Amino acid sequence: MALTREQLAQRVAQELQDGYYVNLGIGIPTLVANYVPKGMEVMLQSENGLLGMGQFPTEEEIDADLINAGKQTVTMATGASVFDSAESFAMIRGGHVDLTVLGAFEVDVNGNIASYMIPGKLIKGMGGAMDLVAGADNIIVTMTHASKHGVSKLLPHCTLPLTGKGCIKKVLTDLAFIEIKDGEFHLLERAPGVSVEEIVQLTAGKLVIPQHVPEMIL
Amino acid sequence: MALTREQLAQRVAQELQDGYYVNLGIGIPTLVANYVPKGMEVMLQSENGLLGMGQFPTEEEIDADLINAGKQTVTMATGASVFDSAESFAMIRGGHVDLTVLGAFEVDVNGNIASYMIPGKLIKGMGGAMDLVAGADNIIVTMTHASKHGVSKLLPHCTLPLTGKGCIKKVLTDLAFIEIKDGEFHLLERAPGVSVEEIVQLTAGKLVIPQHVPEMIL
Amino acid sequence: MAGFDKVVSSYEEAMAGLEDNMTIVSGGFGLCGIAENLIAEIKRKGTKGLTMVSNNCGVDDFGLGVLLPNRQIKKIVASYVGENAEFERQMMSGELEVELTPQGTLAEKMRAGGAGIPAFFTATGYGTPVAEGKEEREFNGRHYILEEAIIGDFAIVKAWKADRYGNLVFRKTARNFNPLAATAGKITVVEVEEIVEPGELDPDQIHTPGIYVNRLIQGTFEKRIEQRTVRSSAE
Amino acid sequence: MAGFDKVVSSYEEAMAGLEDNMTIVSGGFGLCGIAENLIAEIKRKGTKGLTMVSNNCGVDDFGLGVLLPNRQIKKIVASYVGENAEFERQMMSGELEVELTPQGTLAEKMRAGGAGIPAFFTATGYGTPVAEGKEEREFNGRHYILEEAIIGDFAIVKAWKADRYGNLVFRKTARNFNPLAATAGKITVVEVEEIVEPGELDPDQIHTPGIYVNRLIQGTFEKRIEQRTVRSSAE
Repeated sequence: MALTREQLAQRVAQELQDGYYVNLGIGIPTLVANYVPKGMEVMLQSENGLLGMGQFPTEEEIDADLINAGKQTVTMATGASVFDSAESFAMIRGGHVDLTVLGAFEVDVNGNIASYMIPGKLIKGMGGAMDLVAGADNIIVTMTHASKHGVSKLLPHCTLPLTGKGCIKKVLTDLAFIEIKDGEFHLLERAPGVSVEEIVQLTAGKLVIPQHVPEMIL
Repeated sequence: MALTREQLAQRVAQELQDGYYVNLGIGIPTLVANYVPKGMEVMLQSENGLLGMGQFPTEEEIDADLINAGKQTVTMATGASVFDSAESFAMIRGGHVDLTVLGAFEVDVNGNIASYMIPGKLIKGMGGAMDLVAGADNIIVTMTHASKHGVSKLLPHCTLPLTGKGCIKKVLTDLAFIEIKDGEFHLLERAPGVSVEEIVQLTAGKLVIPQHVPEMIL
Repeated sequence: MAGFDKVVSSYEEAMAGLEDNMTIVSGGFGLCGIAENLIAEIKRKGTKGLTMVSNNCGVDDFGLGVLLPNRQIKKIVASYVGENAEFERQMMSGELEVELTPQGTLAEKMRAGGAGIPAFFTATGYGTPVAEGKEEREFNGRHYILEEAIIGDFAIVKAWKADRYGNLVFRKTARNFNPLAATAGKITVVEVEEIVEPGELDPDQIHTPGIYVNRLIQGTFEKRIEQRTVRSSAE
Repeated sequence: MAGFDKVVSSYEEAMAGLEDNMTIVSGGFGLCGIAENLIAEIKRKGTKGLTMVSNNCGVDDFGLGVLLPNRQIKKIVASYVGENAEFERQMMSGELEVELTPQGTLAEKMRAGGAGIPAFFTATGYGTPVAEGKEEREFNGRHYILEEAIIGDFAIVKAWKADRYGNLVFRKTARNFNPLAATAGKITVVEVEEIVEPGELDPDQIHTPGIYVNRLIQGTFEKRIEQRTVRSSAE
């Protein structure tokens, strides 16, 4: 069965390591914070200028001067630091963030990603996404494998305007965990109960399938 | 008579305005701080990362963590701020300092300045001088008009390696106050008791002399 | 103290000299850390044809959004917009020009403007629509594009505390673009919650030195919250 | 706390992995704010062929100068040097390569290295020996040269206080190049006067966030003064 949003977050959380500085995009990536393995500590970077984002505030703790990149009220974790936006993106662009998790509309076999703009639709802007994909070595894209109409989002070439070129190496969809290398998708894991055939059918870009494709352990 | 070091500083101080942020180079420029007109306030920038440099410390006040760009122990004035070297030169390069005063070996009619290097002699480096001359709109160079051997330091073309190109507009020497524009030196004032002829004789670059050349008032 | 005293006594004085078709660099992220009263003054003045450089453009009735109904903004340079209906309408109809700029590039452009760096290379936006018309170059096998600095005729900034000399301290994530905007205005106007005497702020703890600040005013702020998100106290 | 605890227990551990021919970016201005004990450890290790990026090179028996007698430094990138006799001798004899870099450009190169900016334009050095071999370009009628970023295999940094997570606070002008060097090392090693627990430093007042810091050690410092200048108490 296709992974739920929560399960996607759960699987991404397995990629965390103790002491990681992590930037989580809006949506599913945000949920990853709920699944940090016990005994492990990660520090969340919010690109508006906060390292060490804490949980949401209680009514009493709400502070209009303390928000995350999604403009939600938050708190600070112990050992947090605050800085301006240039410093925040110096951190991101300079490759100091250990792991970035973000959503996408499409990715392709060359590691291109389209995530911010659908021509003809209202354009809201890229926010920090272009900086995040250009700056991080270690990025996990989370998205559904295909549209509701069964159109693959893992393509030979992205059709939408790009957010970044050649920067994505790992994609977790609701059906599979995939690595991108040498201009191909490599199937690493499949969602529990999902067959390799289903994945093949919904992957438009070239997909390399090893002899044994393990099921994800959640 | 040629101006003394103290008189040079005194004349430069007349160019100060209330509320000026000023960077004073090592040597004569440093003395300018002693002649800030009464009732006027200026704030001294030290390029190692201090805005609002105070006087030298007493023995009791000495703090190894508080020095100026000449590596001398200093104090902080009221309202001072401390910052890192990138911020300090952002301030300088971005043109935020109102007046910069520094010494030179040579200047020429095109506003070029040579101040850091004499080939064949020991090279110590340019420190912040190249940033200061490139960043400031308002620079006063203080120097002796000619060498001890009577060789002019105000030239048609600098002979020494440049510190900056086309950036000097005002030069105060021990003999004269001179403006540089349109590829010429313009004589503005002469030191008390110094004749225009003396100045002409010791100025190698083209010098424009107005009908009346006032004596400096010190 | 006259020389360095940046305090002005009215918002009119604070924004004096702002004229039609000028460029304003603004601090703030969403509605957090915005110069509420300086924006209100721009609305009151009715200045038109403005180019606003700001990460966002507020909501319909708050933040820079209040400058939209009277068509005061000609162009906006921002990373994320469209959070209000009038903005959407003006953008779709072509009345409002929108130059989308990646958030980090926008921050760096402001910083560069203030720091006398006319242009810099960044990997951000390489191979995307943002790179169109820009120089591309390889350094150590990676691709970068050349981005130019931004300087505004005015910068509008919200800080927490200031001394009369304009030394600024920001509070929590209301810092965001504010210290950068402060460096990038030919005239930098700052409004704060509290003004103290020079010497009261620790010189080691000043976020923006007063050299960048031209005018300073104390205001009161609504501090509207865009996404009020809470957990229950029990959690 | 293991994950973010940057504290190491010995100087040997602090500089572990430093090898011959590596590049080290160093904080400090003259003898102010230098990583005294990290420098001593480099001397003890005897690592050779080093490229040092530092505003200055210390004096004969203190600061980076102590690495000269055993010829540990192959090349120095600095803005002002020659304050010690052995340096002068090695430079004049060609044993030591010196790349003079304007002070502001040096600071900006470190910042750029840490910030993922591979190169930037600056007016500093245009038309001077510093511009040789560098691209020149005009922006808005002014001339600029292209300068490239610096990244070190190691960065050595001296801060005042840190928490165990590596969040740093600097004191007075001992800040200087230190926060920039901290961002520009593949491995950034910091020594401080005091280590406190996470949460003890005000998040708004941290100069260098811990993300830039790999190793942290508490030391004791001589803090030698280069130009002791005093006024009489009576003045």
